[in-house]
Amino acid sequence: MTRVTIIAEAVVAERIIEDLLRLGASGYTRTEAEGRGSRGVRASEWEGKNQKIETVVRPAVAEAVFDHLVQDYFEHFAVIAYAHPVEVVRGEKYG
Amino acid sequence: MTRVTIIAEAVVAERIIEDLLRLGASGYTRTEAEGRGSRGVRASEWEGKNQKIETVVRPAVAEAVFDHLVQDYFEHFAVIAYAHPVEVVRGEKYG
Amino acid sequence: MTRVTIIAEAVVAERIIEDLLRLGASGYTRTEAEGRGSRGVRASEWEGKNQKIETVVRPAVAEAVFDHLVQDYFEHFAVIAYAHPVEVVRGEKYG
Amino acid sequence: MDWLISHAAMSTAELLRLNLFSPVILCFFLGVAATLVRSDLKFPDALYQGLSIYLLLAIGLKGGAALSASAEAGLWLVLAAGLVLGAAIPLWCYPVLRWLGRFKPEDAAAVAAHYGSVSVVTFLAAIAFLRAMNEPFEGYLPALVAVMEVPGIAVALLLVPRPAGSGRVWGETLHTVLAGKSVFLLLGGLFVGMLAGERGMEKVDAFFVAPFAGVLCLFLLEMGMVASRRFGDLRRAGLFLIVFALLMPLLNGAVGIGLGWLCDLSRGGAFVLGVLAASASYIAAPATVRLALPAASPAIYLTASLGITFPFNLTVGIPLYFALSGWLYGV
Amino acid sequence: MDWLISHAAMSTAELLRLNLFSPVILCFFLGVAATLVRSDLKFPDALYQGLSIYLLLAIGLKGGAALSASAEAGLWLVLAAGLVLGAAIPLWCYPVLRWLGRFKPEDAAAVAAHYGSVSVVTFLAAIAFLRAMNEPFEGYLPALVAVMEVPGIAVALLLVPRPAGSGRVWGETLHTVLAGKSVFLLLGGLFVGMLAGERGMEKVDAFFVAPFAGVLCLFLLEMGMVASRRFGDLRRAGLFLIVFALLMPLLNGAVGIGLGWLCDLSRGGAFVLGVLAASASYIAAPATVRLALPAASPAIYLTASLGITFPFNLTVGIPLYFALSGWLYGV
Amino acid sequence: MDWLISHAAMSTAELLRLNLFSPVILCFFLGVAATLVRSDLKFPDALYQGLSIYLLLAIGLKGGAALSASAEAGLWLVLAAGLVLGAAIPLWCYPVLRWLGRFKPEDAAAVAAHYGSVSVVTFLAAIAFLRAMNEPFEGYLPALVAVMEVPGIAVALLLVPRPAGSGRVWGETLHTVLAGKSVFLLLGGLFVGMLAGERGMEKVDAFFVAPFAGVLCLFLLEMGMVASRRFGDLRRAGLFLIVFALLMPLLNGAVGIGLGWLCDLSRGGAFVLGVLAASASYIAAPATVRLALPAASPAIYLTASLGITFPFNLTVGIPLYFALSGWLYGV
Ligand SMILES: Nc1ncnc2c1ncn2[C@@H]1O[C@H](COP(=O)(O)O)[C@@H](O)[C@H]1O
Ligand SMILES: Nc1ncnc2c1ncn2[C@@H]1O[C@H](COP(=O)(O)O)[C@@H](O)[C@H]1O
Ligand SMILES: Nc1ncnc2c1ncn2[C@@H]1O[C@H](COP(=O)(O)O)[C@@H](O)[C@H]1O
Ligand code: NA
Ligand code: NA
Ligand code: NA
Repeated sequence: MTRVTIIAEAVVAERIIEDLLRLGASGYTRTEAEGRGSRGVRASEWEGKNQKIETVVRPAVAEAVFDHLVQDYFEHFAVIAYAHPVEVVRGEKYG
Repeated sequence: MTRVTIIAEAVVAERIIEDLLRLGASGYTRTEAEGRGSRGVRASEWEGKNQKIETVVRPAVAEAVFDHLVQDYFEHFAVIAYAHPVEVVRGEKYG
Repeated sequence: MTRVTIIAEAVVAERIIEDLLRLGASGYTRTEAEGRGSRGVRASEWEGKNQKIETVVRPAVAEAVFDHLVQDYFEHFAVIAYAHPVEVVRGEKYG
Repeated sequence: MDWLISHAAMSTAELLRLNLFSPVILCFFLGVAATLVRSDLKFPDALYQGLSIYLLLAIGLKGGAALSASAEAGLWLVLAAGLVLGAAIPLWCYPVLRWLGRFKPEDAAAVAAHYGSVSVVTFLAAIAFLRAMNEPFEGYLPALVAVMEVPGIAVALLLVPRPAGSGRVWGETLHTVLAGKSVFLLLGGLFVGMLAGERGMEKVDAFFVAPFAGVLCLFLLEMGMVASRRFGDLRRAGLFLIVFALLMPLLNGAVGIGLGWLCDLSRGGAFVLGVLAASASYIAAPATVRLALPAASPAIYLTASLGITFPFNLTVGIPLYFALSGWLYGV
Repeated sequence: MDWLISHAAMSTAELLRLNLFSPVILCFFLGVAATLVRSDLKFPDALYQGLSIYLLLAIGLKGGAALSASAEAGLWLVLAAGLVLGAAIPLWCYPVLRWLGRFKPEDAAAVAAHYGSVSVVTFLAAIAFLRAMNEPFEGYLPALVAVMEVPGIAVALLLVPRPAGSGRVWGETLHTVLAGKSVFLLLGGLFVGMLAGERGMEKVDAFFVAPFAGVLCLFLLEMGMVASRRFGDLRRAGLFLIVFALLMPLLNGAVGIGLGWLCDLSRGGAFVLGVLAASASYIAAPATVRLALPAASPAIYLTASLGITFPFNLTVGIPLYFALSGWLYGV
Repeated sequence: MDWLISHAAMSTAELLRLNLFSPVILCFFLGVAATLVRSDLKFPDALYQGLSIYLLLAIGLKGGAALSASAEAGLWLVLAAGLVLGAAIPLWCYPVLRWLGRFKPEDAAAVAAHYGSVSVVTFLAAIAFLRAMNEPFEGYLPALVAVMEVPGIAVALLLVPRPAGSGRVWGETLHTVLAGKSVFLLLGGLFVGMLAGERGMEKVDAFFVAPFAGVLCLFLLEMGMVASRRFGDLRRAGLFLIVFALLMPLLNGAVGIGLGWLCDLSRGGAFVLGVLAASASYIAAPATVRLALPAASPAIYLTASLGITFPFNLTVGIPLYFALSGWLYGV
């Protein structure tokens, strides 16, 4: 399985999560984070912190997620993403 | 060394941490998280968020942790776990 | 690219982040965490929780970060660090 | 319409109206509405925690100050009665659920545990109701909450064969008796209030007494959101559970009021004992039951206690139990 | 110097002084100072959330209680006027920004959306100002905020060609009308206050009314920190944007006061309509605009609304609009 | 027993009793009890932050309003005296620790830094005590806290050979003088209170003045939990550290009271200067020392300041210093 980590400004986090589930993720885990990057665009500080979204998915789904992020979010929003393989307990449930 | 990540509903987090240390982990780090999975059982929302527990351990300990989770928690509680190898600074301290 | 994770007591977190950026990281993401380790020194509980700092960098930068942590922080402060390779979306921006 | 004086003569319908249109209950409805219109209103966890710490401590302090002013006889009798009542309630809840409702043992015991324990927020609302009615009550009632929180849970857990690892749970349950934060703040507040005395507490009344009803409004706004998130499970709950969650409080409430009367409590006191008996826990019980009976379904016990009984008691139950106590005390 | 009575005769300079030296505005400056000296003072997010929930609910409750006491005619006319005004403001803001200011369409629409919507905190400060002046106003004004929050945003978004995926945004925008937390708490508070009545609200006045001005101080301390973090962008903002953010509120404020006068509002009411028209949103609008017009630069619209117009209205605008309303009403 | 009037004639034992049974101190004990019974009671971080912001700002505002009412001569003299005293305390603490206690240089300097600085919460408790005694004091005392927070830390750090990278620490320490949040809120509150004046502050008294003592109770409940978590380290601390942490406050307190008397402070003012001198920092000092002297053991300096001196001052020290000041002022 592949673990994908996405860090996104709060305003698009809900939307990215919906997209993830649509693209085949069986679940996700989200934590609040704070950070700095190279672009620094952000709608408003008190709209909320960055969200760090993690999802464990099949490699094919990870590919699809990456493609989708590049296409829909990378241009205008503060979003980064990275992935690496993980071994999961009872992998069958991540379908 | 192996980094094990466990995401568990709040009610069992303390217990899982105790188990980790007993099975040979030298430490752990815990953050609050929110998430959705395939089962969705949870005692109560205001009992607290999910806990994301991370521990860096020897591969053998990781195995033991995985086995223990499957046996004691997977049936009734909202718990997932995954692992991957990491390179640590001064690995000797994780005994 | 390499993802480096650093867990540090609150009092040195700002300082470590400055160091990271100076050593060549293009950004970082930080979350609040709580934990236990083998040393357990900490200035004060209400100075704040541990900070978990994550940065995605070139492998050479990761090396430099590791060296720097060992030299400046490991002796007196509660700090651990580990790293592993990740695949990133549009790696070019982490220069 | 001088209801402060003439309430003795109020009909149940008038009491009901008075309760439903109090700011506290209206705020609860507002919280329900927030969920229904899917508002993005959300109480941060720290606010929820802060409000509960305040409410529990304040009610304890107030009770303690009242106690310091007048030594109240009968205290121990009433506490014992409360303890026995809490422990006894699961003894009739379990069989009803198990054989009439055909629930599996774990689920029956889990629900019984919730009804044996008490709801602190329902208690706070009952106290606010008594104050609005200018009806006096015993100062030590917060201690009653502390005493009644745990026995019902313990007895209910004894009703099912103990699963593996339950020794650990028993230790934890016992520890909850002494150290759980709601019990701790209520009892701690009582002690502080008693030691400081009415004179000492005057200095802090502007914080702990005057704003109390308003803070309770804010808290019930949040509780309205929490409770109504359970409404979605109502359809799946089945008719039996709904009927149980509406009728069992009435039975337990009547028993509590009667017992209070036997113990020579004031009318207000008997009413509060009734409310406590009628109420179902949704804080201590779910956490304990989740660990002790992991095979029981949270959807069942939370829907019953939080989704049905809690709103029922808050809106209809409280004026009903008050009317009942009036009838028993002949006012 | 009995200003409580003689304020009718106050000069604009006196009003300005009175506003600048009120604790509420001084706390705002203190927040600005915290940023300037790089203090480590920081409001935890939960505190900020808790304070806003309190302020919004409190102002709604107070308005509702006032409404219940006196049925106010003209309510619907005023709400309609507010809605139309909010929707109209972008129609003159957009061309000014687009052709005078030479902003690209997305940026012009984004800024126009902010000025079409309203700032709740500016509204709260205006109410606190009226209370300090002992100037009466209509009880339903919180409803006006609710009505004016969204139309301006919607109209401004219509002014640019719709980007892909905007259908989703429209649904979200519509939902914001009904369920956004500021609108929800203001309207919800109004309903609760009306149903509970003045009598019912008395019990919770010690929490929702007496401490209101003090809580607002604390909140403005935080707002001072937030607004001043935008000051760094001022240099890059360009002169045109700065002039726009100072003059447009004056125009919109005057139009609002005039409209209030036409609708037969009291002087205080017309002043509040003016303040709302003059104010620029920095909560609802940025979130919506960020999603609907991702190509617009947050640095532009937030600098204008939060870094310039908000502090301007708070310090200079409020006394100015009050003086203007006095002049129009001939006091 | 009309203690409000007759306190001048109170014995030290009576003062002690009065302090120990005040709600504020009882709540501190309740917090200690929470740790001892291992209650799951926990203050969310945001609540702790919110309460400190409130307390610091409120005490500053109140002081500022008092100052605006009466220009107080001697202000600068007293501030200078406080500054010098804070800077001097480490000069005798360090040798005692280093040569009598045989601590290593870093640990001796670290502890000295804590006793040279001040504890804001102890100051707040002293003010609450004066108010309960109806004893007047100078309005500008909050400024004294601000002035005394940093010099002692700076001097103590100079006593050990500077480690590498300490230049950075010095810059940070200096910045703390101006911008640390406790100093900032106290001084900021003073300014706001002075500019708004007593008249202006009246509007916000219901929030910043009336509930003050109650909020302090809540805060000390948390402080009781925090301090008692250090009790576990007491056994390892060694007898010398315990004796030091009990006697040094007495010495410093006496010096402070005497200095206040020389500066012509009121009795209440001299008492407060004594309390500040006697108190040991556990917020500014630990954070600075951790960075500047990483080789010093937090277990030593936190146990002394937070585990021993803080509870000692709060319970026994405050009435003692008050009695001492009464003796010196001949009342
Ligand atoms: N595929 C996944 N990726 C990341 N986190 C997950 C995934 N599935 C479940 N989780 C997390 O594990 C918790 C329990 O999952 P479950 O037991 O499937 O309901 C969820 O609340 C999520 O936080
Ligand atoms: N084996 C481990 N796995 C995960 N986190 C750890 C581990 N050891 C230490 N930590 C984290 O690092 C912090 C400092 O550890 P230490 O310096 O060993 O006390 C702890 O508070 C934990 O948050
Ligand atoms: N190299 C990096 N390592 C870790 N997190 C990063 C990195 N670059 C950016 N981020 C995170 O992604 C967010 C958006 O980055 P950016 O779009 O570059 O401003 C930042 O606020 C950080 O939380
Ligand atoms: Na019950
Ligand atoms: Na506007
Ligand atoms: Na000192």
